[in-house]
This record gives sequence, C-alpha cells and structure tokens, in this order.
Amino acid sequence: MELKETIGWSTGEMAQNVAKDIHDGAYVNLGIGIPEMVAGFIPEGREVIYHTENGLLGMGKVAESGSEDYELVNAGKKYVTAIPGAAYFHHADSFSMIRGGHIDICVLGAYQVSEEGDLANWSTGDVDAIPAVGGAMDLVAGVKTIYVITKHNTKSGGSKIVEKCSYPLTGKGVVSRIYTNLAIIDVVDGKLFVKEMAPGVDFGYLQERTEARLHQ
Amino acid sequence: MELKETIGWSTGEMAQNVAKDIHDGAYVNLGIGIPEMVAGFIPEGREVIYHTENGLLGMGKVAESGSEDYELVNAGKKYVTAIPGAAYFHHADSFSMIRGGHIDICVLGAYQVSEEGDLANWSTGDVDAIPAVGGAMDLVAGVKTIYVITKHNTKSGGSKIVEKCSYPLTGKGVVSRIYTNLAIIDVVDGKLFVKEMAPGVDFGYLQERTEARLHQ
Amino acid sequence: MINKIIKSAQEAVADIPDGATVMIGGFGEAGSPIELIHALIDKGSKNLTVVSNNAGSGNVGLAALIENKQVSKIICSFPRTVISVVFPELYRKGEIELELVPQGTLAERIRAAGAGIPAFYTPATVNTTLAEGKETKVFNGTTYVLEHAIQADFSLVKCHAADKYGNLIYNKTARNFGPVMCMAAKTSIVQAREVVPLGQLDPECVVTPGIFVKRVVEISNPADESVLVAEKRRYPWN
Amino acid sequence: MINKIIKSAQEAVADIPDGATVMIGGFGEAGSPIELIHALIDKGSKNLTVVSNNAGSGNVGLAALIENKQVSKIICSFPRTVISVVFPELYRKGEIELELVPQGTLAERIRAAGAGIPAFYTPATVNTTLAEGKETKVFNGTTYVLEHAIQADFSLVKCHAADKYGNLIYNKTARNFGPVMCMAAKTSIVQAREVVPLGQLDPECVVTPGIFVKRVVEISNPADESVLVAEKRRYPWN
Repeated sequence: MELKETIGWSTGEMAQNVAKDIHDGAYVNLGIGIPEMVAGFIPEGREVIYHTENGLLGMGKVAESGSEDYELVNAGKKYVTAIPGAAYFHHADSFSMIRGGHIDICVLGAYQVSEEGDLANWSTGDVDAIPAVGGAMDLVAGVKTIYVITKHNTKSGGSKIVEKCSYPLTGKGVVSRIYTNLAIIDVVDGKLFVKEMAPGVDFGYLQERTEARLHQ
Repeated sequence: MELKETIGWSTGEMAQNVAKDIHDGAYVNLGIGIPEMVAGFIPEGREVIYHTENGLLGMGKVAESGSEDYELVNAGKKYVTAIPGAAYFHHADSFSMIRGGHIDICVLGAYQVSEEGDLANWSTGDVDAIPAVGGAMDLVAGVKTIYVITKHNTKSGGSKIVEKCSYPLTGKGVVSRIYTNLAIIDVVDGKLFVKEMAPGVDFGYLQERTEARLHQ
Repeated sequence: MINKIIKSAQEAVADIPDGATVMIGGFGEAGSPIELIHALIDKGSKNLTVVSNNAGSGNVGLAALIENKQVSKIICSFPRTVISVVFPELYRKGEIELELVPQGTLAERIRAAGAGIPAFYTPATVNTTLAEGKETKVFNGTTYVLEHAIQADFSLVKCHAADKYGNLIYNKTARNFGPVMCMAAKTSIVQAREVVPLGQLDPECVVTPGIFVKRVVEISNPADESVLVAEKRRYPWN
Repeated sequence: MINKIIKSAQEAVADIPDGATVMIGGFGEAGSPIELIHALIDKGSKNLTVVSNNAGSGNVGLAALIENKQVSKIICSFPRTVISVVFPELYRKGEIELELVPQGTLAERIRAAGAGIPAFYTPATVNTTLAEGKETKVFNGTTYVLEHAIQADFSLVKCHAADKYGNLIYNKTARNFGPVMCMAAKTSIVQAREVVPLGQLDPECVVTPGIFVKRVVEISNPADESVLVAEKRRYPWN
C-alpha cells in the first residue's frame, strides 16, 4: 500500500529550501543523488564552492555530453567540470578537509533520522546486501553542519523521522536540519522543532506522518 | 691537556670512507656539518639523491656566491641548489619520507655512541644550554641506516665511543656504523666490531682510545 | 645510476607473489591502473589481499582480477556500484572476505603507513557498528577510534606523467589514492601515460616525489575502463 | 562573493587578541612572514603562544616579537641559531616558556590538527628524555609515543602567489610549514608576493587549496630576513 502525498513540496522545491540556507562563501559537499540538485538553486549573488571528496575543490556543473573527461568525476562518479580557481588533491588531503572541519555544510540523503539527530543512511541492515559506506561516516563526523534532504515518508508510508533509528547508524547526533517534502525541521538538543511547513500542511497532519515527537 | 692524534684519517678521508658505503641509487640525508662533506666523495658512476628535511628531494651543490636564493636552503640553512628531477614539498610530507623509512641512509655527527648503537648528538645535558633538537630524533627513528661520522675522541682525549651514553639520547640502538679518524666500526647486536683501521692504527692503540670494548 | 623505467607491465608485476597485499589506485574508473591489473591477471598470483576504494566494475580491471579468483580479501570503502557484478556474487557465496573501511579512514590509514605512523585516532565511525571491537579514547570530551596503518607489499597506480627518478604528476581527479598508495607500499608500480625527460616536471608541481616510486611503465594509450565496461568487454579479452 | 584579499598586514592581524596561539611559518629565514609579524608587533598583542620551527634571528621578525615581550610560550624544534640572541636571553631569565618538539613531530602534530586527528603515534623520541611522561604503546613489537594535535587560533604564513579564493603556491624550500599551518589554524593569514586573477594558478599545482586560507595580503616586495639580520636591523625600525 503506497501512501501518495497530494500536498507538499516537489523535490526541486526541497532542494531550493536547502539552497536558501547555504550562505555566501560556503564550502559545501553535496551527497550523491537528490542532494546534488541543491547546486542548481543557490540564490543569485551567492558564491558557493563545492568540494567533492574524490579530490576536487571548485567543482563546476556536470560535463556536457560529448565533452566528458573520464578523469574528472565527482563522488557519484558522474563526469563533472572544474571552475576557475579550482584545486585537485589526493584522498588523504581531501578527507583532511572533511575531518578537519573545514567544510561548512554537507547535504545528505537519509534512510532514517532520529530526534537526537542520529543519521542512518548507509545500510538498511539487510544481511543480503553488500555493505558499502564510502565517505558518509567521515562527512558526518567532520563537516560543521549536516543537512538532510529526504522524503518525509518511505514509499510504504513509514516514518523516516523516528524516535530511534532501527537501521545501522552513520553517525550519532550529527544532523542539524531536515528538509522533507512536508516540512523543514531543526534538531535542537535532542528535540525536533518544526521550522516551516509546506503549503497545505499543518502541524497535526505532519505529526501524524512522523513517528518522532515534533515541537512547534 | 689536548691529545693530538698524529696518525689516522683526515676529515676528508673520513667523509670518503662514508661515501664509499653509499650505494648507487641511494636516498641520503646528510646532517649539518662534517656529514655534508660526504656528498663531495661519492665514487664515479654512482647516482645518489639527497633529501633535506626542510623540503627538498634532489638537493644539489651549495649555491655559488652571488647566485644564492634566499628561499632555497638546506637543513643547515645554507643556500643550496636543486638538480633536474628535484621536488619540493612541505614539512609533513618531508618527515613522512623520514619516518616512513623511505630514506636509505642518514649520516650524522655524534657527541657519543654506545656499544648498543645508542646515539647522543643533540644535547650535552648542560643545564645552561638552550635545548634544540631539530629533526635528529625523527631521522634516527625513521631512516633505514644511520651512519655516524665523528672524531674518535673529544678534544680533551675522552672517548666518544662508550659503554653507555652519559649525554641525553637522540635514539636507542639506532647506529649501524661509526666512521672515525681512527677506524670504521660496526654495531652488531650490541657489540662493536672493528671493520677497518686507519693506516698506522692497530687494535691495541684503538682499544686504548676507546671506552667501550671493541671486537675484531 | 637511477632509472626506474621498466619496459612492460608484465615485467613490472613479475615478482608479485601469491599472498601479497596489493593496493590498487583509482576511484571507480578514474585512475584505475587497468593495464597493470591485467598484467597481474596474466601473472596469475593467487590469494591476494587487495586494498582499493571500490571493487571494480563490469568484467575488466579489478573486477576481472576478482573474477579470476586471485583475490581472497578486499579492504575497501564502497564495493558496490551500479555495474559491479563480480564482487557481489563472490561475496554472497562467501568466497571473498571484505573489510569495510570508511573512505577517509582508508585514505588516512594508507597515508599513515607511508608516513611511519602505526596508528591514529579519528572521529569517523564512533557509535556505529564499524567501530565495534575497536579501541576508543576521549580527547577534549569527544570520543575517537584508534585506526591502524595499512601497509602493502605492492601498489599499482596510474599517473599522467613520470620521469626516470619516479617523480609523478597526475590528471585531475584520477589523482585520488595514487600518492598515498605510492607511499604505503614496499614496491610501488606506476603506469604513466608519458615518460618525460628528467627536469621536465616542475619541481614545484611534482605530486609524488620519486622516493615513493619503485617502477614506472609507460602505457601511452591506456584503455578506458568506463568504455570497456560499457562495451561489456571481459579480461582476458573476449 | 568570495574575496579573501585584505588591504594591509595591519588589517589582517587586527583581531589577534592577547593570549592567542599563533603559528608562524618559515624554516629559519626561508618562508618567514616578516611583514605579518611586524604588523603583529605594531598591534601589540601580549601573552601569545607561538608555534614555529625556530625562535627567530637577530632583532627582526619573530625575534623582535619575542624581544617585544609579546610571547609567553614557544613551541618549536630548534630555538637557537648562530644569530639568535633574543630567545636565549629571555629563556635563561625564565621569561619565556619552551616546549621542545622534534621537527617531524611538530610538522605532523600541526597537520593532525588540520586533518581532524586528535592524536597519533610516532617512533621519534622513544627512549629519550623528550618522551618522559608521555603515553606509549607497542605496535608489532616496537614502542611508539602518543603525540597530540597542535591547534592554533591564527597562523601567519608567507607564500609566492595567491588568488582571491585563497589558493596558494609557494617558492622552493620557503614552502616548509606553510601548508600545514594554514590547515591547523582557525584563521590563517597569508602574505603573498603576488595576487593573481582567479584561474591563473594551475589547479594541478595549487599547494594550499583556498579552503584552508582565510585572509591574503599582497606584500610584493617582502623584506629579506637574512639581509635585515646581516645589516643588524631592529624592528621597530632603528
């Protein structure tokens, strides 16, 4: 039984909500998938520098078809470009930027986020799945601010915003803000505060679709 | 009372003795002072690459007067040159080469060397002296082979090759071979074996001038 | 006299024995030393422990090495991709061991080996299943995990240009693990798109100083792993 | 929009408060950010902890900062040179504290701070007086000492060229501690011989990516510390 949302923000609008919160001059790492969309919505007049953990600061747009460089890829292994003022470096240097707290904002997807800000986004714990973690644990441990962008509910209607994550954690108490199709929610001292709701969504509607307790 | 040696190798001959033991293709770090002389005696047909811990692999000769570059110095802060095929790097990378065991040979001076191969070359323990260690402890801990080049005796005739160092250690059990004006001595399993003596020096003469017990 | 240039990939990998630990550079296809890997397949060394960020794609390169049953264990951060089939199959059958390491910890553990640092503390994995059984320590109120250096007998790396001293420069994001893997292996073997005369590489721009490199093979027209995977090629060549 | 270029050295150091920990680049004279140090003397911040490989020469630069009684503690590997007079005098009088750190450990402790690593093990100093009171641990039969990251509030660094994003290249052995000190300080302040337009620095050759740099000041004709020392100059200028 799939629960279809008839109200709420589109994925593009969710990305735009995140983009609004990225300040001018920020160093930003965007996770693979929906987080990548955020770059397209940065408001005019703000300059943001993108870090991709495979070794580039100053990542530009996705490469145009026909002009891909097989040796210029992002963390998702997509062909990308570099902006003037970019720099290449090796993996140990790249993760020094991450672990050392030099990156301002990282935007990630999620399987689950808890009211404590715990994030589960690398494994569903499925014993048959091939475990793969990539840079997610380094990112949540090192980057100053972690934003999560995710559908509010799973395809089967389950809550992704939970009291306690049932999936293996990527990091404990790491998420600052959650951007869903229904709301923007801040994690403050182990409590979830609703900062903004999508048009047509009210607090009761939102709480009904959320396992964790929300605060206004 | 100064004991004047009338026999034995000159400083240049001592440096030449060390140079003979530096193999073709070796990566070598030469300590400040007499060790620097070794570079001038590398036998024909051998190519040796010099590392200076302040950030250069492929150090060349000392800069000629008038063509010094204030930003191209060696560990002794002398103006030097770089050979074709050189590379510059920062201090953490430079000491990765040292600590990581990538440098084949380091030649150092000594206040004392013990029969166990302990080296004291950074401090005489004088309470009034300004303590200064530089890269000596990193070098002895990391470089594969440590050669010591030193006068056999102090100016006052004391032995520099001792049973146990009385001066603060630079490193314990780190020296492989000692090149003095009187002999070349190997450190093997806590014992000193005389490998070669200078013309006119015999074992009795040498042992008389050496506090530690020597072996033939 | 110093000349690290080796004539062929075959010769360069000829002494990699059974049971060796081999680091393999590349992030996905970018920087993957595919000709060296194929030479290692020809050589046939078995029971290898491979350290690499990924576990290969399609049926060429690292995936082909695994498919050829030469790898008994892989230490990596992300062994699955959309087009990886070989590793998942063997892993599910229990025929290959996996040590999963976060990407930054992997890079730092490799660098540590090259830098003579036996272990260091990192905040990554704290409070997760990947930290289970590991030593932890609190610094300034925060918990960190102790991680150990990963040393290798050999590393296979791809670079852009090299000289006979083994100085290397890389191309764009193909640099990735190359520099640290050259540092961490007893014998680092590098395939270069171009071997240039001594003095041609700017000493200010050398990324891997020659001291970290043992052998260089010129492979002037390296295959593109992405293309081979897209074309569903297999190694040994089908 | 991003523009890290600051008009003057004075402005660049204006917020360094009393009690700050300040890293100062340079190996002896090479790479010493002398104009930034002199600006810090003008500013007059007291009770500083300075992290630097040496303790200055003559009566200019770092030596002048010490002579001006602004430094209460110095963390360094080699505080004496043939021409250092200021530090030895104050040290003997007990007016300045010294933490002596081997050069490689110093570089790695600074890098560790920049890389988010709170502590690491090293073989240097084992069985010496410099390891006294420090935690040790045995790995594979060898003893290592635990060393902690050194963080700083500010770093003062000299480079060759910079762009407005803060990307830096250095000149020869003047590179020394610059890259790791930029990484380790909350606010890294860099004097560049030249500020170049964005895109002019080759992204393959950038040594310090701009993310590690907060402020850049163009000092196109920096004084040469060696010359000033030879000429027995003093700062404030005599």
